[in-house]
Amino acid sequence: MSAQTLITALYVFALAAFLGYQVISRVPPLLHTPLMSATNAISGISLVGSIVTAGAHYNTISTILGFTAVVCSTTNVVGGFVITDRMLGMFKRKPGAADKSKDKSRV
Amino acid sequence: MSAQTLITALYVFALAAFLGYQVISRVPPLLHTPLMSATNAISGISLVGSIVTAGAHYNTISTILGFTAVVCSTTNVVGGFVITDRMLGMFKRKPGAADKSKDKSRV
Amino acid sequence: MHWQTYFIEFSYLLASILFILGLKGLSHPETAKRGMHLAEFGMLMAIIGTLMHFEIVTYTWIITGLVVGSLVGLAMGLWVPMTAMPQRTALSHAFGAFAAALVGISEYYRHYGFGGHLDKITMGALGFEVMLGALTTTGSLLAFAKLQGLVRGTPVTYKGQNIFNMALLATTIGIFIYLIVFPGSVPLFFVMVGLAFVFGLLLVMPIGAADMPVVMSLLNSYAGLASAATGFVLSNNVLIIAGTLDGFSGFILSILMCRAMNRSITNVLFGAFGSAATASVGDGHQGTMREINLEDVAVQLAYAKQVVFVPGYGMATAQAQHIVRELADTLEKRGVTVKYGIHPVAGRMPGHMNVLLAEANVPYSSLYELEQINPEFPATDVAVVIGANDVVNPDARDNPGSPIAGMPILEVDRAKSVVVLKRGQGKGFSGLENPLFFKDVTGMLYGDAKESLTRLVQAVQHA
Amino acid sequence: MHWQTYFIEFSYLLASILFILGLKGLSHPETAKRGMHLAEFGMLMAIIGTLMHFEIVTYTWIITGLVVGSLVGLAMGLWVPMTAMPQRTALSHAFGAFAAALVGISEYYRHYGFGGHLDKITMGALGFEVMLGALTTTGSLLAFAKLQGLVRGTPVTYKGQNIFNMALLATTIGIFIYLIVFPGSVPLFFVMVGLAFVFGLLLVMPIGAADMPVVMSLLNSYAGLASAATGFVLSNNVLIIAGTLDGFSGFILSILMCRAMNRSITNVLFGAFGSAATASVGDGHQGTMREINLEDVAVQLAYAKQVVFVPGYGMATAQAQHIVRELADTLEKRGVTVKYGIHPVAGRMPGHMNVLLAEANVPYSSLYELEQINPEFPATDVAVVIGANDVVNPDARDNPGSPIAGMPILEVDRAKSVVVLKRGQGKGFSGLENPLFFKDVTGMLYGDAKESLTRLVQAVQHA
Ligand SMILES: NC(=O)c1ccc[n+]([C@@H]2O[C@H](COP(=O)([O-])OP(=O)(O)OC[C@H]3O[C@@H](n4cnc5c(N)ncnc54)[C@H](OP(=O)(O)O)[C@@H]3O)[C@@H](O)[C@H]2O)c1
Ligand SMILES: NC(=O)c1ccc[n+]([C@@H]2O[C@H](COP(=O)([O-])OP(=O)(O)OC[C@H]3O[C@@H](n4cnc5c(N)ncnc54)[C@H](OP(=O)(O)O)[C@@H]3O)[C@@H](O)[C@H]2O)c1
Repeated sequence: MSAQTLITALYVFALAAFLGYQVISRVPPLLHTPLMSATNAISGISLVGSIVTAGAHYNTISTILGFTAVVCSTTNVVGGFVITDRMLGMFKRKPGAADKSKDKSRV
Repeated sequence: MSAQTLITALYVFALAAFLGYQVISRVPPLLHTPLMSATNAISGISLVGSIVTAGAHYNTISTILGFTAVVCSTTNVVGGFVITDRMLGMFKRKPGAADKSKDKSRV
Repeated sequence: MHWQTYFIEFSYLLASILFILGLKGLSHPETAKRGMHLAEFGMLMAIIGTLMHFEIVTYTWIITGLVVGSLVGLAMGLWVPMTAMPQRTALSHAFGAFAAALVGISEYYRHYGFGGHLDKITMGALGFEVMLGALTTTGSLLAFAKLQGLVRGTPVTYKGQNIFNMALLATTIGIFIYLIVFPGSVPLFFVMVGLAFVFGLLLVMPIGAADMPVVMSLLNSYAGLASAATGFVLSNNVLIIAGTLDGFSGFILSILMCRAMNRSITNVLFGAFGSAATASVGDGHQGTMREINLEDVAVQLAYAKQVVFVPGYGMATAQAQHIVRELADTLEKRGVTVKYGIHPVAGRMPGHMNVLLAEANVPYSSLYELEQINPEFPATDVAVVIGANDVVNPDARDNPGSPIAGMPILEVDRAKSVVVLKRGQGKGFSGLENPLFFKDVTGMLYGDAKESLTRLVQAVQHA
Repeated sequence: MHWQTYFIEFSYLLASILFILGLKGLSHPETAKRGMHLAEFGMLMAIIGTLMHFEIVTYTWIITGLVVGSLVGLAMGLWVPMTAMPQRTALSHAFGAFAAALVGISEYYRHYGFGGHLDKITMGALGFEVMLGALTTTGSLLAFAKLQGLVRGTPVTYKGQNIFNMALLATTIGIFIYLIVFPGSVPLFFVMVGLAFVFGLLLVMPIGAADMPVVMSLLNSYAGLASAATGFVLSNNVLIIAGTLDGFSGFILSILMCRAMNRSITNVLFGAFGSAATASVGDGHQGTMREINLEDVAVQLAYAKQVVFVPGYGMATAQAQHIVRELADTLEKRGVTVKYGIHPVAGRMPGHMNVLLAEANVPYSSLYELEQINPEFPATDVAVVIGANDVVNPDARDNPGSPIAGMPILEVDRAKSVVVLKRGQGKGFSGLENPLFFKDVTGMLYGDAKESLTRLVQAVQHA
């Protein structure tokens, strides 16, 4: 990696850090649990790294490692998003539609 | 400029845009005028472009253009920051220290 | 990469971070000053870094430019009165945008003046830079002239104006696209630049002085985007970041203003608001204004429990902020609670009233925003309207037909009694009649705000 | 550049933007769901983009991996009960971090297994990635085991523990630095990885189950940073962005928790809080607990004007959220105003109570935060403490000597009367005695929360 790339990477990192701070600190306590599972799912983005490792046949070991990585990250992504949706489906402003939401919270 | 550079530039732009939105929208009306002059001063950063143009002797015209640009941007930077400080110096929570602040607001 | 390059790059990264921290600081008056110092330090770093740039062969012009610029800037910074802020801002947008345009032009010229070449992407960015820069320059200059009163502030309109402007814009963009494909056609480039300069003027011409603040904020964001575009051309991140931040602050402010005036941006840009056409609207209002004499006002104030001052553009023109505070002090000495109700678009720029009152050492803890003060009016004995008009116009609330219907107002008419300080029958920026002046609770105290207030202070002291 | 590369790059850019928008959506329950859909779409785009990567020669493993992962994930997502969220989160951190570590290892291996070469910068980033990934993996697994009760939750401490850990960490970092200089020494690399795995365990061992939430959030941010590091290694921006966002959310949450418990991160990490040592603190409190019988409580509730429920960890363990709502409904039918007071660190993870009550279809409009509900207690007839303890411990407010002194609490003792539902003499997570239980206003209703509440519902219906 050239120093130039490193520097732009640092820019992206710095900006993302600020942004993360700003955005996250605006999430109300009410939604902290969904927030946890959401960020979890999003960090499953390491999947993109894993996929290449699993698909580009560098060597058997790499492929195995890559495959395992793909499984792990995918689990995070799918699991994380499903749970988040499930939780968010449960948050209701007014009562009513109770049963509907219950179904939601299970599916 | 290579497509790669363009893309990272776009990342920086996108992140900065979000960040700008987040940060600016948190500035209270009380400070909107200082905000205007502050961003003004900051945007004087185009100075860094002007300086190179003025200093690297590409050709006479470029140098002239660069020189003018340097003058303009510097005016913005200095003027903007001085005024912002002046204004901010005027904002007091409690009365008292009235005169002190008045001096500040003049210096 | 030499160590210089590293140094430069890191100074830029540091600068970007410091700029962001600086703006974050502005989220509270306590932290604002420190924030600005950070930003200033960041700027210094960026400049020092740039001076190490390997392409630089001679420093004469750089130094001269820096010195001249600093002197001019310092002069402006120190001596521009707070009331002239709008003009100053307009002018500095012009400068900033002009700088961006010039850098872009020289970039283009140094390549094609000497048979060089620019790739499509760079050319695209460069085109944006130059066009935005050019139109913002002339636009801001005209805005400055209107605000400063060098040219008449009233909107200049003529038949088919919008069509003509659109046509011009289309041509410019057309040329721009052509240039991306054939960047080599130098004359066309300069035609484009010229057209952009002209377009800036045409854009601002039809807009009335009162709408300038909105336009200015827009120009502000254009100027910012121009810098950002420069960043793309020189692939310089700090330029992109700073430019974008600037662009967004301008954009957000203009949105806020429009919302507070509840008008749409398009209406501001093409509505030619405040032109003779609309100025007549709402005239012929029935009823009589009750003039009230100074002594009565003095007594009312002196024996009130709570008084709310509602300053407006008139306070700015009358430069009455200091005397307003004097009056407040006198009243507070007598045990009267004094509060200030600040409308988001009172005056002629965002936060206008706040700055003026701050200048007069009014603690910001006693400045109240719309939402905070409106509930207080029923419990207020006297609401003193100091050169405000539209922001206290009950029509906005009561009369759906009014052009400013729905604009949130300071509901002074809910107070036990209202005193309006104005010079005469003058209308507000919206050019609308104000029913408030005809209500029974309202007493009109004619005369320049400053004079009236000065006399009030004495009267109160003897009351 | 081929069109694929463009497509990939733009899918990544889009994904980054959508992720940010997604998290922004979480700033309000109304917008949250939409936000998540955006994020999900972003993820899809990123994956599709990646599948076009030119280095990919065979899809068998990719597809298999995606399918298997999706199935496992789906299963987890659908069947994990809300009360098991903390464990689930811990486990998924382990997965995420493990993936990052593996990618790092394979990157290293494919270069040095075959006499390739990595430059210092990449090696540095890679080292971070692998180390963070490894220690987070084992750490999170241990956290999971403790939370799930697979291993005893009590802190495991021994003399010189911290020194030993520090020494180990130092060694690991030493090797890391050596590797940056001489990246070629493959065995050392794997030693470093091994040490990192071990260190993860040692880090979490001394921490009690109750402190896990804080630790988990920290591990969360490590996992995030690991992904970010991966981004540096592959110079892939979307990885950097997503990783950083994740890292920050974890960090901020842990800070919030510590603040709400008012403890310092270091105290959490090295304090071995909740271990036998501190558990005894504050014992030997004088006074008697007044047991109250169910019928009396029922009557109190039935004829109260306002009742505030204060749920805590006990409600979670008892799975009592649904029956709580039933009781609330019954009371509301009788015209009683029912509110819920939610302490930021009630339960065992941030927002724990909110999710559980939401699951039981309690509208979030009737969940009140600390600041909102505390002023209400004086006007509250009955405050029902459902398996909460520390978050209602008046010592935090009154007794500066208490280990939790200064931790903001729900001031139920200000209510006209307090009913505490708990099984027996059990202590809260802090292991402290709770003076609230000895106050005159307080009546203890012993028994599992769920049972007590079920019986209460019937009793109220007949009251
Ligand atoms: N703040 C912003 O950012 C912004 C931006 C764009 C537009 N605007 C518009 O500007 C307007 C601001 O409303 P406003 O109520 O503050 O001001 P206004 O509606 O423009 O009214 C100003 C009033 O002050 C009086 N006045 C002028 N000079 C005076 C003096 N020397 N002494 C005493 N009175 C004087 C005028 O009446 P006489 O001539 O009879 O004295 C006039 O009625 C709003 O309509 C707003 O939409 C504001
Ligand atoms: N939320 C977070 O993010 C977080 C993170 C880290 C630490 N913590 C800590 O966790 C604690 C949370 O406080 P808290 O008041 O919610 O809970 P707590 O202080 O842990 O007390 C739980 C109470 O519930 C009772 N209980 C347990 N099972 C029960 C059942 N089945 N039925 C009825 N009662 C039952 C226990 O008494 P019996 O055994 O007698 O029934 C105990 O007194 C705080 O100290 C906080 O600092 C929270």
